[in-house]
Amino acid sequence: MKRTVPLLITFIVGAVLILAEFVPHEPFGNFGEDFSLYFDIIAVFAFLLGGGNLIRVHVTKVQRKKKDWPFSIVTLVGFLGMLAAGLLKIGNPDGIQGDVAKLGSLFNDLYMFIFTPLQASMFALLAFFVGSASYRAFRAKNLDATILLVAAFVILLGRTPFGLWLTSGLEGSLSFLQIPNLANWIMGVPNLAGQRAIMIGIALGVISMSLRLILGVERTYLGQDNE
Amino acid sequence: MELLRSRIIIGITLLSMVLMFGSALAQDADKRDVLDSTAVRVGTFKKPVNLPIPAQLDVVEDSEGDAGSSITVSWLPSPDDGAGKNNVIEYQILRSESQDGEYVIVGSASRGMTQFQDATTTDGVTYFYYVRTISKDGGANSQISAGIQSSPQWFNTKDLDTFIIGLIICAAVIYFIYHAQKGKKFFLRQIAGLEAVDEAIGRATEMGRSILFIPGINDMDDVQTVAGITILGRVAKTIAEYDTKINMPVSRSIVMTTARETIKQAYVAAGRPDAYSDDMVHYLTDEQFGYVAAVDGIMVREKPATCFYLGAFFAESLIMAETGNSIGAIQIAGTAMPAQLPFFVAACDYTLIGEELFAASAYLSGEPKQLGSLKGQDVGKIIAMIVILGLCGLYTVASISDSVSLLDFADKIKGLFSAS
Amino acid sequence: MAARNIAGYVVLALIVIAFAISVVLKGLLLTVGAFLTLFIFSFLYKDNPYYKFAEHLFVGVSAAYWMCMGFWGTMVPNLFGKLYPPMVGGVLPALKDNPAEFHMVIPLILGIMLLMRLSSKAGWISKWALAFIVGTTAGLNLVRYLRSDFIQQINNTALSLYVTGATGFDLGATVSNIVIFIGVMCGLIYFFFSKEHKGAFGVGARTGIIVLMVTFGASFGYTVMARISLLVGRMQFLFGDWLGMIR
Amino acid sequence: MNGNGEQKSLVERLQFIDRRIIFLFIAVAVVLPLLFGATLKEETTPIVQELFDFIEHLPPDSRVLLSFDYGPTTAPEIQPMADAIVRHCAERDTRLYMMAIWATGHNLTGSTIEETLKPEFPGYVYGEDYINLGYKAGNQGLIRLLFDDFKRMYSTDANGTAIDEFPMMQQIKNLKNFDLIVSFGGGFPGIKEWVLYAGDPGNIPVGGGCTAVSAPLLYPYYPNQLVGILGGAKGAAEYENALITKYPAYGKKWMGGMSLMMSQAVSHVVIMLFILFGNALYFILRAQRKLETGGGE
Repeated sequence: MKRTVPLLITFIVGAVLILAEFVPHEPFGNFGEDFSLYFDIIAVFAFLLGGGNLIRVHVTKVQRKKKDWPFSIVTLVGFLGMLAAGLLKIGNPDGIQGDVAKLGSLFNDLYMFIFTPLQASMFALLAFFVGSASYRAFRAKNLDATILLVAAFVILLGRTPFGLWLTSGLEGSLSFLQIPNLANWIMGVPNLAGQRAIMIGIALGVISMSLRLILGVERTYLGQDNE
Repeated sequence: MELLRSRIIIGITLLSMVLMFGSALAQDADKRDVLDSTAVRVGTFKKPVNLPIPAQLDVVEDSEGDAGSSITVSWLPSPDDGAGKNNVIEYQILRSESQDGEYVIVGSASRGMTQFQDATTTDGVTYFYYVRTISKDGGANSQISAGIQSSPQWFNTKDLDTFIIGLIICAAVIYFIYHAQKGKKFFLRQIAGLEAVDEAIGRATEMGRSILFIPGINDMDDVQTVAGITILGRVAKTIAEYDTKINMPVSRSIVMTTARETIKQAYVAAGRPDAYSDDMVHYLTDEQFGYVAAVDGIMVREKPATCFYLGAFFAESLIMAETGNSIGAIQIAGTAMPAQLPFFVAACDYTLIGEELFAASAYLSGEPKQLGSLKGQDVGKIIAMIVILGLCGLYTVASISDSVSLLDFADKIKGLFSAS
Repeated sequence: MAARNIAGYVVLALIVIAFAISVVLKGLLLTVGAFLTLFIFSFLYKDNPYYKFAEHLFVGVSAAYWMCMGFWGTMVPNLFGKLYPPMVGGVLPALKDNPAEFHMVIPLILGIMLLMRLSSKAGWISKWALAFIVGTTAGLNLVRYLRSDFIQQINNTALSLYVTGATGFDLGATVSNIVIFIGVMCGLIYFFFSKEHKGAFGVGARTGIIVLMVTFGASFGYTVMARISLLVGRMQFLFGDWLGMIR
Repeated sequence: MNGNGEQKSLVERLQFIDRRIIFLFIAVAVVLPLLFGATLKEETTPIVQELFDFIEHLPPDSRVLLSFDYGPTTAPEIQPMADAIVRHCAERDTRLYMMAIWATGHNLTGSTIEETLKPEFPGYVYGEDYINLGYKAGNQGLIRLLFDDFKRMYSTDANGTAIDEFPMMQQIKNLKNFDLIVSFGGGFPGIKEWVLYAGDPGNIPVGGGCTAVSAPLLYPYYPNQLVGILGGAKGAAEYENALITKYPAYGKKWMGGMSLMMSQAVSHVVIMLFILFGNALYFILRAQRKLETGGGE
């Protein structure tokens, strides 16, 4: 029961959605639509689940006074504060009927001046790591890595004016060797070919994995309990 | 019992697909009748002074293979389109529910276009259409079409090609899974990096240091995470035998439960269930950067001898691979995220590229159904290669011999392999 | 230890003073944004309490953000609003008179099942919802990947290996098409699993891996570009919006 | 380690240099050009020009769907694209339907309207010429749904007004009613999903602006499945260049993408030097080790 029902659900939902791709007539066309709608709503429940997990983990940390527990309070305050501002639409110019992220509402302010700088700065840290990785980790260890680094070099140079300055002497029939042109060629030709081969391979992988999931051959996602 | 059920499922799937195919053919025949009886072809108009020569209505019909609510209007372009003094600006499509009723604009198409899909119709209502050709001097109308209704179809005939190709690939996968389950052995090539797995674990054992295993940051509904966990099963078997330490921080709670069960099974199979501990796998946080920061800390403090990164990775791939490199660990990575592959290839010792990750999981799991489906995927690749080879050949010959009929033929074949 | 504590308090005091000055000059919101940015960047020096503060705040705020957006954007109009329209009348008057759609009970039940994962006893029932999610993804993915990433990519690769333009034979385009053709074919050969990479097949696979390496090089270059852009954006915020030093 | 043990060689010390020094280099390379406010001359590449030309040739009142599928993290790259394309569409008098499949995109839709569309095009009327539809959850599932029935998900606009009250929504039944879909995509879901779930099945023109990270992955879709792609800050700068060339009234001061390019160029050079230098150290060390172990392995 604990395994059969989920397998059956996966099979029916998957098969109906595939049918819906080819049968536009009711009820199949509508099934496709309805299931997508259900999926969207369940996705929101997944956010709730994430929130629930978060509260559980951090409350436990505070209760047991684990390492760095005061910071868990920061997490909880941030979470509950943002949640209240959003759910109750505090300070919304249009009251409870207004758009949740209306300009001037507390929710929007928190978003603009807490969420945005935090998220953007986190990603900006990566620029520094790219720097240190290029100094310490990216080595021309073998032929493959060397080709990779040379291609990366041409692209990087081609996206700056220096590439043009370096090779502007190559004119006429040799102009295709100018670094910006070379960079565009790499993007449009070998890069495209490689991406396409990867894409076709992954598509086949996804197709066969989806088929195995629908047919219940692959069931790792259900875990191994109650075997 | 198990086998019987999968056979029934396979049977039902194949049967339903055959039925759909049949209905598609029937639908196609139907379609042709409709086209002949309701399609409208209209004669030329006299050209008024200063106005553009109007476009002629070509075919007005119910849009093919949809859920209704749509009529397709197509026309032959005005001779003034793209040439002549009265250069056409656009075409407007007008509609009414009675032949001499009031016509309203339902849409427009830029010059050069010859088709418009009116997706705002109600099924069962009769509509009349005409096309107005607009130039800077004004508009000229085509003749009015005959009455037409939209209706839903039972099969999307436009997708017949997708359907058949999908059927072949799915059938190949099912066929090979079935035969693999019956015990047939298939050849599978070596995958670079896989041989290194045991060596890497051995090295960690000798040095008395731990192994770090990262299954990506997506949940169990991502195919790549599933592949990572399958590989974990094989890795866990070896560490259970060698008694190597493993540390596996994860960012999803379901991944945590699944990984714990997987490692536990390996220890039970090795006959040392008491050596297993739940602490081997621990949940950190769902948040991407919080997770990376914590993993980074673990790496610097514990200095694992070997790091595995197998699953779905995003921006964090770079940070992990760089830190791993700086502590001198052997790194084995694998992901189907094309944007992250370069960093792994440049900074790790071995990298499983894209589909190789899935292949590796099949390879290491040794499960026949997994190996069989790999063979089925190869059938897909053969189809792709043959079609590409054939089409490129046709186009090349057509281009060298400058033959228009050959080019048309090639275009027709190419049209069979088209997404829309 | 004591000296370190004192140094810590001095830093804290300096930050508080700078924060206060900034609030007076630039307003509270901009100051908060700027200081949080600096806290995150402080990680580059070393892990420290200010970074930890910012990181933990981020975890909480982002979780709540997604929940609020999902609640007001999807849950209210598309679940409650469809299930029992009068219920959301106070918030979305526009939907009040719509007919109820009772089949929307299904996602509600599945959603609640998903939440059962929080319970250790009834956790197994969340797998029903997971099964629905997996089934939907599998069903949608199968046809979509087949169509766009398989069939259409084959279609896109149908090229003439001898290109003539207005002025006759076009060498550049011909070479490009041949490289694409060989690249895709050899890439596929590389991903071929049920045949040994030996002989001519091995040469193909080797060519394939070289094409893949060029591809990765291109991705690499573009990723570096992207990361730098984000940093530039942050620096524009710090030096432009906050400190007013740009332009 | 070095054979002599006690004293590390200069090369070794350089190779294991404190990474904070590297970080400092990057920071300086980014900040200095910003402070000097230097800009670079751009040239528009075909892949960008084609999207520009497509929009340029849209008849007035064409229906353009703009999907804001990015967040604040990628805004430095993508916001200039959104601004440039909104300006261009408004110049062409097209109708703008703005939505988001990223929760974070919703706020950015709002700020694009408030900061670009409203001040620069006061003639644009809400509900007639443009509309903000807001965010819905569901990723690719949402697109799938809109493909069949637009108003099922979007029964109201972002402000909660019933969708049928807007004149510009009356012609919209599903995604096929749009003349062009533009996704400003910061990742997943983004442009690729719009191609997979809308462009390909419905034969609807799709174009987009994306981060430089995802640009190489989208090239295989161009030109058959994508009208054009703006990749990263460079793509934005190129589109701005095309816009200025056609509509010189836009001075460079409006252009967010172009202002990034100088810092970008200098940082690229610094990173390339790092790679060269790091590899040089690596090869020197390797040669030294070979000498010490008596050469050959």
